[in-house]
Amino acid sequence: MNTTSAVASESEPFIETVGLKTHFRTPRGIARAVDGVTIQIRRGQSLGVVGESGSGKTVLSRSIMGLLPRNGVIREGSVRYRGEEIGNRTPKEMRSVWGREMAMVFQDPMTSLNPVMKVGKQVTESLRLHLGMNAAEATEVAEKIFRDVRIPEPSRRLNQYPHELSGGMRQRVMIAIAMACGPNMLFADEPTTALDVTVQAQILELLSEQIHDRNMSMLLVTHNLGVVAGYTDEIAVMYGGKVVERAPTKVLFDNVKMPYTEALLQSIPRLTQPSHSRLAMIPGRPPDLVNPPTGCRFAPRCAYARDLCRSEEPPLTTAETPDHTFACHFPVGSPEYLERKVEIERRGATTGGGN
Amino acid sequence: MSAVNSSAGAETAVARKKLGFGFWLCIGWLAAMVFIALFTPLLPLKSPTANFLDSSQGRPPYSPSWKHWFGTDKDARDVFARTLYGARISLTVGFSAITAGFLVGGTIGVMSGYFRGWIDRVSSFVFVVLLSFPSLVLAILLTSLIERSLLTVSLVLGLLSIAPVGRLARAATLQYSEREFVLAARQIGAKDRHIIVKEILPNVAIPMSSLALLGMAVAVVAEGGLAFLGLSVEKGITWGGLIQLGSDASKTLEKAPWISFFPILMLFLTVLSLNFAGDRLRTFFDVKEMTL
Amino acid sequence: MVFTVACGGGGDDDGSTEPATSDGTDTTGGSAAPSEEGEPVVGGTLRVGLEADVDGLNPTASALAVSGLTMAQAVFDPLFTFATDGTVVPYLAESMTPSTDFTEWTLKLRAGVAFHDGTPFTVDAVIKQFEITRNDPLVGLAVRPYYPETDAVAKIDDLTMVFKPLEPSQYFPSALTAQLGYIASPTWLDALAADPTLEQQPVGTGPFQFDSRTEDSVTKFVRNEAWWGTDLVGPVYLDAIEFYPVPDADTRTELLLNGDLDIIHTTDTNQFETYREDTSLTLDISEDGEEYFLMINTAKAPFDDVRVRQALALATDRQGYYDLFNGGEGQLANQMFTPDSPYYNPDVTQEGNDPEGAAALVAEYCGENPVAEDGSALCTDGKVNMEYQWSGPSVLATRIADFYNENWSSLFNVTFDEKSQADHIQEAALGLYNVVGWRQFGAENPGDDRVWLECRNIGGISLNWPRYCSEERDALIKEIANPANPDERTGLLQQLVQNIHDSYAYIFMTHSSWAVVHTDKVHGQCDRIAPEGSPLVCSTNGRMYFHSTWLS
Amino acid sequence: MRYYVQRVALAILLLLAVSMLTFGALNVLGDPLFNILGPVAGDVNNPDSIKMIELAKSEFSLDRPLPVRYAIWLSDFVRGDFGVTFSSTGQPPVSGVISERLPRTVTLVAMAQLFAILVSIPWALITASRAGKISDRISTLNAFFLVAMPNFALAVILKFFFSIKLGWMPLTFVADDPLSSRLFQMILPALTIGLPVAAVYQRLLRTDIITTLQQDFILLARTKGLSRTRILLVHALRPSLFSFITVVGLNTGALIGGSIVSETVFRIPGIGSTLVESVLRNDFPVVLAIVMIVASSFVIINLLVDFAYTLIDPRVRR
Repeated sequence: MNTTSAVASESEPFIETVGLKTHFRTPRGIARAVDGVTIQIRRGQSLGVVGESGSGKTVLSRSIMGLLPRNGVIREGSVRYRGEEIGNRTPKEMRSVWGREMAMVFQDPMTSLNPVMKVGKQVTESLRLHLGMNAAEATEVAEKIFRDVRIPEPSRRLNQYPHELSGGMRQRVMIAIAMACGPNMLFADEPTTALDVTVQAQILELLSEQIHDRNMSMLLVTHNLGVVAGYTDEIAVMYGGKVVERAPTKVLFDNVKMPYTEALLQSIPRLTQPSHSRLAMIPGRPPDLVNPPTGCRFAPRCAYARDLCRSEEPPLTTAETPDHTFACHFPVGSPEYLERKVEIERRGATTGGGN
Repeated sequence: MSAVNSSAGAETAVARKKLGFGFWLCIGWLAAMVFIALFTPLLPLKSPTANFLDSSQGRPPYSPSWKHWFGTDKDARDVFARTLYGARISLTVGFSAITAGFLVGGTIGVMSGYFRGWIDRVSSFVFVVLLSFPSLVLAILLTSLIERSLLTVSLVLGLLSIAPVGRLARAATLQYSEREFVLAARQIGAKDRHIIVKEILPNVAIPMSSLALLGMAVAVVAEGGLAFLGLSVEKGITWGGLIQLGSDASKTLEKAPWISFFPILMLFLTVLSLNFAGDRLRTFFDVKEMTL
Repeated sequence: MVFTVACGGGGDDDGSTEPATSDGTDTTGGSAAPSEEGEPVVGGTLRVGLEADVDGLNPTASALAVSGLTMAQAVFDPLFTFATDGTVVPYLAESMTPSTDFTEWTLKLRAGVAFHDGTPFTVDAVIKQFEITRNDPLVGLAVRPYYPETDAVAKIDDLTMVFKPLEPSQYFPSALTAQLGYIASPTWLDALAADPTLEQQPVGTGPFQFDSRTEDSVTKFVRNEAWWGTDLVGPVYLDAIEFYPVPDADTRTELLLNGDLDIIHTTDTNQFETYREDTSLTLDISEDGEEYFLMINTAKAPFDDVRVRQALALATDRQGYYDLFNGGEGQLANQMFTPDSPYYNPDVTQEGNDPEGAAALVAEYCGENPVAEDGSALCTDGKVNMEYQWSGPSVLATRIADFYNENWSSLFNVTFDEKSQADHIQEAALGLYNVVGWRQFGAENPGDDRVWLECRNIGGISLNWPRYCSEERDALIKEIANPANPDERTGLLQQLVQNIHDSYAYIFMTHSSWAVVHTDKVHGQCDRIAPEGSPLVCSTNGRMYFHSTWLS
Repeated sequence: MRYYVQRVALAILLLLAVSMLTFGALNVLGDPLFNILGPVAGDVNNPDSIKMIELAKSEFSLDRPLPVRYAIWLSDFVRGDFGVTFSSTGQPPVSGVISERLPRTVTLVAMAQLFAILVSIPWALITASRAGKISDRISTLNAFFLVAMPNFALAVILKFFFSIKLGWMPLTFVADDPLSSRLFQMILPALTIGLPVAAVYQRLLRTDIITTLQQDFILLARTKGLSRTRILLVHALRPSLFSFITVVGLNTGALIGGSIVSETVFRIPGIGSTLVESVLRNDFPVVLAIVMIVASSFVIINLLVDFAYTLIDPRVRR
């Protein structure tokens, strides 16, 4: 595997989607939760998928992993894992992959851990299933993993129930569960939102450290650009079921193209700011996925939108900066953008100092 | 099918707001039963007590024939006539029992739910006491102490339904007495009686009424059970009694199953209809599961 | 079928004075001669299904019904018993000879007989038994005529004694063929006085002796190896007998067919066909044992008025009853005798099926707006208020009640009163009833039925259940018993029948039929003989005898 | 700990109330004298009877005020002395009858409960995992029929087909048979009681499992690559059992009610059938004893169920 991965990491992507579409049948009509998304993650690399709730990021991760129910769902496009098409596999076929190859860390450890099962068992059961260990071996390994994810006095914890652990501990347990069988692909779905700020950092540290040690690839889903900033190699910003901007993390932060991404950036809570200072919130609601607005889906909420935006959907264009693509008619820095920006600032001044 | 499925609390949001064909079928059957119960004496039926001995046929019981559609029992009495007459007591008891239960239990429940305090504590305890007898046992205990007339048996079964109904009414009332419109009414100093009658009752009545049918089913079955044990209305013709008469000796059951099976069929269809219709109503009004 | 227990309840349960009866049908209905059955085999346990359990097996106090008598007959021996020809022959007694005027009877006991507990069987045992029995409130009533308070008996020697009955009666021996004739061990009777629970563990002289007993479940007797009868009437073949009380006739039949029981008795005529169909079963019916009738309390309003009693009789559809509940078995009864009896009175027929007549009488009675002592009205809207009592719970009894209600409801407001058997009998004895279903009469010696009829048996507790007293009747009874005029007896009995009928205290329904049914494993039921050799009956109104029984 | 104490206290309070109710009912509405003397009690014109009546009154302290009698009776009752009842042989102790028949009823009810649980759990698991599919809907319909079939009718039907027509099951219960065959004879009676209850259990458990299956931790379990069956049995079942257990407890009452009917139909001499007979015979002492035993065991069972709760749901442990 190492040889292949060595190759893989350089050349072709470890996991990729091409024009992936996931649509739900609802009483109101078809909801385009994921609408033609193409992404790649190379071996050992991590991709942050960022967007407001309802942008389709969670659905994206789940449909890549093939966790979505079959009935009531329309899937198109392909999902390739190590060059193999897995998009059309049945859950039964996926079982060998789940846990062994791919694992997922969920948002809320309280509801995601079985409340009436000792956490130890929740870790060992997949060990015994996939690696055919006996109880003793499995417990041993579990204990080791607990140590890895820095759970103090692991042997005792193993015999505790989720409700006996703190939120952070639970999340560590969940990571332990995910890591148990040494998967190569980790999906982390808002792994820190349910935790309080102090713990968030620790967990993220832990995650990135783990994938680095184990040379895993990760898809980190979050609504908070700040979270991905330090911990992912690449970022894909999603809006209305589409990827609207995509770039290596550093590049993106230095050189935002999409006004939406810019807005997200402004909504990051910064430790430098006094906590009470209001964040710049994006006005308006995320788009209706059943009948989305024509043209650019962000246009209705975009301060820089013009008639073109509302009539014509912007193509995915490549920026001058490396590996940087975005979908916007009048990206940040373009003359139209600047012109509008001046107007906004002037209006802000007249109305008395803005915020 | 959709009716059945949603009636089982299955999760199709679509079927929820329709009562469905099954519901109306049941209502139809129940209507027929009520009609029979009301007008049996006027119907062109054989006497339910006369002995139709027929030496040409040998000894009764006679099997179903053109003359006796449901056959006759050991005493050559017409099972068809008796079965229809049976609907009378069974339904009357069922109906009056649940009515009594709803009047008394409902009132107590609403009171304790609205006023709380000692009324609530006392009544709740009484309910618990009543519920700590298995209902059939309590029914037997009470019927053993009284002249078993139509009225008394109904009352006994009514008493049984007080506790469960009361608890429900209380719970429902609790919900509403905290709602804005009630609080508001209190703010402006409306009289309690006024609030209960104008604000609470209308809201509590709907879910409760949807449970009346289920309650009646329980009462009908209970009456049947008592009758089967010979503890229902004395000298009365009831389904339970008929079934018992046809099944007390396995020889009778073997030679003349019709004596007990026709009443069983009627009873079953009636209870089924009550349950089904009641359940549909409940899902229709979206009322929580209850145990009567 | 609890019903049998119920009315049997009435008739039988005061079995204390119920003498054995029998007639040809016993032997004809009985099983064949031993030769056909092959050689008797010793051993085996016989499982007997009885219609009821007994309170106790104490001849001096227990109310022995058919079931009780059947059990008692196994542990005790009666002083006398009936031969198939109807004559009374000595059994445990050696002989009993009357004085010429029948005022004294000299009883000779069999020598060398001992009770199960070793106590020798002597005159003292007999005397003790009669003393104790006389003091019993109920059974005592039956003994007193034969065993007055004072100077009742004279002891000659250990095996000879003289009885001095209240009045001359030729029927004394036949009165000693059942409960009064079962002699219990005096030692046991003494112990009994101290500890009543011993009632459950009888000690007699019989072919079997008590082994174990669980009330309402099973009673077990084992062979009495030292039985006096072995060399006189033949050995006891069975190792043991187990008596199972099974009140429900259908269940009893089922158990017999499943082979869980070997022999049962029943009065449920509906079952007779089933038995006949099954070739592996042997059926033995006593056709004219007791009569089944409705019994009326003449001492209690409204039935203290003869018109009301007549009305009830007229309102009753006897034929309908017969068709429904006898269905071809047995026959309708007009009186206490069957037509083939020499004492049958052809002029006496039981009225019935006359609603108009009944209506007229009721109208007349209620016209007078009668009231009870407590002031309550005896009629309500033109109908007489009455109570019909039976012993239950029993489905058949309830069906019968429904039937009567259907007959009577146009003229009577009938209240149903279902009582347990024990209460049923007690209330009858205490006169706390209006109308009950009952079974009784049909004594082999009609004179023995006198206890039900005489004025002197009316009191707080009565054996004259209807509490109907008539000097004329008492006189007749005396005459019948009087040995002086044997040839007038038939005439006198026919007059008695007339007198009973005119009292309207009984509405005769049917001559009830008792059946004893056993599987083809059971033999020798009818191979019984008396010590002096005369053949004995196979069964008596459902009472069974087992000393000659053997299992193949 | 406090929780346990409170629950026990409530239970005791409950038992007291129940006993007062029963005792009061039977002594105020019934005639205790009759239960001791039988008809003699009503025979007030007869000196002998009057003597007996006086005797009985003092012997059984019927002349004392009701509360005193209640106290006496209660203290006897807790010591297992259920008083005496009238019978023509005298006054046999009620406890005799009870001790002979109670075990049968207990066996029967336990058997029925066992059937109900054993049937309902797999039934619920299967239907829940196929929720909405045809098989599920059909079984729901069946459950509906079962619930609508009164147990006395069901008893008759089962008896007709399995005992009479097919002859698979024995018709009668023989108290003196060896245990094994007695248990066999109890199968049909137990099914009579258990099946409708099983349907109730299934309906409830099915809904709860469906809810559980929508939980996040089930999704997590799936991402572990566990098989459908393992997820159902190991992850979904236990968390769904809470309300199930309560209902199982509450239904013991229904089961006891059922046993009354079933014992009567299949002629099993248990306390259920005895209760009915005693009622028909106005044998109040026996009725009183049985009702009290049933009610108290019902209360106690529910108490135990509450405690069992704490065992299976770690979250409510104290």
